[in-house]
Amino acid sequence: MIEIVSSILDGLLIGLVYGLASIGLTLIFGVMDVVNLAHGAVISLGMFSLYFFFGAGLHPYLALIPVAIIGFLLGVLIYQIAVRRILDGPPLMTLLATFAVSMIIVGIGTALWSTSPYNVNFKVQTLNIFGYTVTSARLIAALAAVLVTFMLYYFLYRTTLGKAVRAVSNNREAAELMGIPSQQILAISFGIGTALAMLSGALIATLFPFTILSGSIYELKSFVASVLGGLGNPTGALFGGVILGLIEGSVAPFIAISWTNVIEFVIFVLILLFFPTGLLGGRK
Amino acid sequence: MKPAILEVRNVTKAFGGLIAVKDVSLTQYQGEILGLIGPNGAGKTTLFNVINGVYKPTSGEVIFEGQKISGLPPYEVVRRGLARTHQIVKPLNEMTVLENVTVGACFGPQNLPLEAAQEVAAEVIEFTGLGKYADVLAGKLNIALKKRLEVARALAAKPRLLLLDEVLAGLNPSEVAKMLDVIRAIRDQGISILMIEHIMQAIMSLSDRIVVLNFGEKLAEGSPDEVANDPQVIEAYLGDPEMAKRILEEEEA
Amino acid sequence: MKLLKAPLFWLIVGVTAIFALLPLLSNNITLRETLVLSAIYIILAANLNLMIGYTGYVNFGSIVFFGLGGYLTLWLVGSHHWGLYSAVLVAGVSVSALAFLLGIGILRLRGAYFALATIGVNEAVKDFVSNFDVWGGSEGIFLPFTAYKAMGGAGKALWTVYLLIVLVMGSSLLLSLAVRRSKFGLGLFAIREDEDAAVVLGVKAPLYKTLAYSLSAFLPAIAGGLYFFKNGSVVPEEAFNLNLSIEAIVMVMLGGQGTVTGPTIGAFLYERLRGMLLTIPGLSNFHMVIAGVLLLLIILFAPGGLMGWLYRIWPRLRRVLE
Amino acid sequence: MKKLWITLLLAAVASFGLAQTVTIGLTVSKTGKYNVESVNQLNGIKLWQKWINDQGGIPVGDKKYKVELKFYDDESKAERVQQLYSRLISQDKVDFLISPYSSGLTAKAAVISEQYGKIMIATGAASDSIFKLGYENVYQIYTPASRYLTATLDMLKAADPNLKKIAIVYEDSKFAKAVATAAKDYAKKIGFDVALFEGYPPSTTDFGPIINKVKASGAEALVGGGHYADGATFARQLYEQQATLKMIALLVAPASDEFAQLGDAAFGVAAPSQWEPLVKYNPNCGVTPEEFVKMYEEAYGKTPAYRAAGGFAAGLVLQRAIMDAGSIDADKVRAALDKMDLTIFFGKIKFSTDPASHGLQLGHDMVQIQWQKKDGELMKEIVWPLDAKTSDLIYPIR
Repeated sequence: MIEIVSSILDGLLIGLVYGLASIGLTLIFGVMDVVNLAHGAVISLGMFSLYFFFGAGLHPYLALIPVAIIGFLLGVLIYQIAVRRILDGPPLMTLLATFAVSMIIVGIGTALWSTSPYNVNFKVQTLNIFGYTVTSARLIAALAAVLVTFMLYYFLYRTTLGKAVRAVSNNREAAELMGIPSQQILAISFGIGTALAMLSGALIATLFPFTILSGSIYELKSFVASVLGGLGNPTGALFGGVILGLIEGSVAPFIAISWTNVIEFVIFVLILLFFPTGLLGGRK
Repeated sequence: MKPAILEVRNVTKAFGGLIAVKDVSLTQYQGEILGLIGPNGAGKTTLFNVINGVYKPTSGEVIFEGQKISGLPPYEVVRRGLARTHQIVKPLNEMTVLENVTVGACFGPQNLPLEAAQEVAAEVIEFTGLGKYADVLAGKLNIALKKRLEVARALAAKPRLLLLDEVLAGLNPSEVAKMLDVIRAIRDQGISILMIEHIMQAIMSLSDRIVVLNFGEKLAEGSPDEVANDPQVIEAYLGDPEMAKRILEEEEA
Repeated sequence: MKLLKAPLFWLIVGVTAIFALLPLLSNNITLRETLVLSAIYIILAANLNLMIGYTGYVNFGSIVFFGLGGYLTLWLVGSHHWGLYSAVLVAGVSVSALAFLLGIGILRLRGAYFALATIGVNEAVKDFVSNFDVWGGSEGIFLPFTAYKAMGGAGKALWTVYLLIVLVMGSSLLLSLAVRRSKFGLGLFAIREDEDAAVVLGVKAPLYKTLAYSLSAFLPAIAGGLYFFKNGSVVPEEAFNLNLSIEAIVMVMLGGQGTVTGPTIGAFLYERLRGMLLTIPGLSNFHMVIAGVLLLLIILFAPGGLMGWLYRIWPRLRRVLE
Repeated sequence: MKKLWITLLLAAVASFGLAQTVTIGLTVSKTGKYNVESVNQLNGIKLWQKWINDQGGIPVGDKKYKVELKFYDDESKAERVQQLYSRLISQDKVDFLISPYSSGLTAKAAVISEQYGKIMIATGAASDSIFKLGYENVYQIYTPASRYLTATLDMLKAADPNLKKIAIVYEDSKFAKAVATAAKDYAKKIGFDVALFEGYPPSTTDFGPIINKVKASGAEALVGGGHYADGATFARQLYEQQATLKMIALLVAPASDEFAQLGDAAFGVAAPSQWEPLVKYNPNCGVTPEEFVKMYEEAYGKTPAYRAAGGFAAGLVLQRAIMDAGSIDADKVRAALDKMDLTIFFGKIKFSTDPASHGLQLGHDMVQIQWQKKDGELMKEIVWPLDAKTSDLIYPIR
């Protein structure tokens, strides 16, 4: 029994981190209808950024701040170079363009850092809560994910800029008529989405070893979580991440671990087919 | 009186709580041009979408040549002999005009093989005056030609009933005149036409009868003269300032 | 047959013959092994083009057909002692039928949703096969050497398999040409341009899309069967390699989506380019980067790919090469 | 004039007779995922080449054959391997082959080598299945997967005859699954209760769910693992999540020197290894382990890992077979390999001659290592077999 509870608890904690990863993806989709296939590569970059800041002597949790800033700038850059020109073309084009960006990032990463695993080595405490073993890193990562989500919400609903983002997301033409500079808002949104992906990568790096390819695993999980919560719906994405974590945690004690992925992807395809707007209802 | 080709029986279409078309019934007889008018948002295009199968009616049914067609997907409806054009043109941009029209001929009620369809398409292109654009990519045409392409594509299916959704909108007077010639020629081939139009003069002169929709409901039905003098209709249009202005302008002209 | 009058028909026959005869006449096995890769890439790209280029649906997981074909073939040959010919045919037909059923479901999705679902399908199948003990789970299937002996020894068997792969390549190209010139193809193009308009014009889009999806599975499944037979083994990571799927998209885009010759030229160029980049010291680590930059440049500045660009500056070429 | 030609011709023939060569072909993964392992293996092979050529070549009767190596980069990719082995055989006309690194690539190469009847010495390939397909020309140097963990289980049995429940947790990949399946059968045979037998996907980084299951199963010892990355992570998380196990033995990862980076999490973790620099075999042919290590350190400036040793061993075995055959004729060399029963610096070498598993390695055994602390420093010690050990097994570890 205690194993089942701790399994579910682990699932919940990791699910919040999945949720954070998928918010970045779903935000970009919500604002500009672009499925960002560079998401995984950016998550990997987040992992490596944390590694290098940590290596330079920064405390890993403090390093999250520069990681987010780099992520934002990178996102704006990706938007300007690869996305802006083709935003109004067929969806295939933005899919392939962001995929090309992913190939470039992963390619450079592989050349620089190979595909061997890296580790952020810092002392992790093991906490015993009512007999359940939880590492401090997991707990902090989950809390950080929740905190960042709250900050995003504050931004979207309480600041002028955030409201502009939501206006462009609802109807770009109407927003432009109201004098909102949509190109800037789109670039900022892509920047925020990318920053969130980098942050989630950085948090994952405090938990697990990683390679430049690791991001793709979390990219797939982000797809699943976003679709569960409804593509384009940030609350839904966090919720989807938690559901995903809970599925992983709660099925693990009963079936072979290697079947979890099969279950996840089957759920993913089924949700797409039968609830294309997600369990919570998507943007449209 | 000729037999009915199309009967719309008590059709209602709701989107969630919003009722776009409410309990509308109308009958079109073979060979006639039936006009469908009404202010913006009256539910005209929605009704077209119900008739040709893009939407399923929430209640009621659509009978075409004695058979129920409501609930069938659009491609089945075309195959029964009912073609339509779109208010917002939908050219197949990266295909030539000939290819566009061939699609219409190929997948219509006659279900022609490709080569026969190409011949039909060539004829229809000549008929609609698109002859010299046959090899131009549809996306490169101007709006007037795109509208004509819409008509040509629908016509290539050799339908027995043609639904025209604002084919005159956005055209200059000489283009309007050309299009009117085309529509008359179509009628002369014995094809029944149900058309939505905002240009009052044109629809008044073309239609045998007119049905007026307002807020999703049928407001009036009758000959152009009867409808034009119906106080309810005038009031409805006065509620729509833009339309009222347009009517006034046309009367001045 | 009107097809026989098309210059491209004879060009395809000619290219296929060159692929078959060049290594055969010179008895050059190294050349054969080089060309077999090009042929496989061409098969994958040409059939993927039926979906991406003709129908306008981006299939990120096209490799799942190739992998399943390989698995079915090796399972039938290895565990049930079938002959290679009947095994690949059955693999092709079954995978195609499976794609049809799958297509009925996932082709209700459009745009990005469809693309995501195809990734999901590939990953789900890969993880399923990794756990499926009948097919050896993660250990895969290894072919006993007797399977080659039944075909007159490994030396002869590999030649036969090579010629069959070239045949499948030729068939893929002819299929692309035939579909392009058919009523079916016209319907697909209409769907690609505007699915709603196509439906209103009478194109049975749900059926047509599903048929295209199913058709695009048939020859890759056979090619997968032949390729993994040649390799002597099949394991999940090689069979359902999502990267190869995506490289196939790059090939289609490079050559020009929606054209008959484009994907072939794209596949051939991509294979050569990759080989070249790998042999240049200092660049070998960057071949992914260069492929990515190339893809990005095509998308941003020449979305019609090489053939699209050529047709624009020289429209007459379209009549010949299609 | 005519005389001059004849003289030249004679000279050419003479020089040809003096400097005979035997060419050995292989592919190396200079790029791609097997890069590090494969290049290590090549270093071993090159060292053997230098060693034997320094002695004038392989002595066959009264002649000596100089060894020439011909190799290409296979990019760690299956599709390149067949292309390149075909080239080696048909264009470069090599006399013998050595396999690429890894079982997967070796299986592809074997299809080609077999069709030409070329002998291929397989090193860096521990799979059993390649040798059960009816191949007649492939010979394995490594201990096969089916015997990877059997000695580990023997060691556990000897350390704690009362222990019953063990967990076998493996990476769900070809190699590790084969090892684990064989280990399960053997564990049951010698009286263990396998309380948990489960695979995890190769890309796993979060072992939380698995560790929960290990705890729930009540197992007191754990064997399994897969490759380096997953094994290292698994060991770290077992430590962080306080799994109380009396013994942990993982494949591959702990055998690597980098494993020491795990710090306390590495302590006590054991692993089977194909070979270790400190082993004390008494070879009846070629070099001793000490001589090999010294030569390698002189040539490359670092201590050889087992892959390099496997490379050297592959060359040595081929050399010995040619010497025994007294010829480089394929049939005679094949007969010599079939008869071979040697101890070299790498351990025992003997091949199966049963047609159902021809070429499978029967002689070579794994050694067991364990990470122990000497003066606060983590050290890799050999703890099994007892006659080769450098230290006693620490048991239980937690």
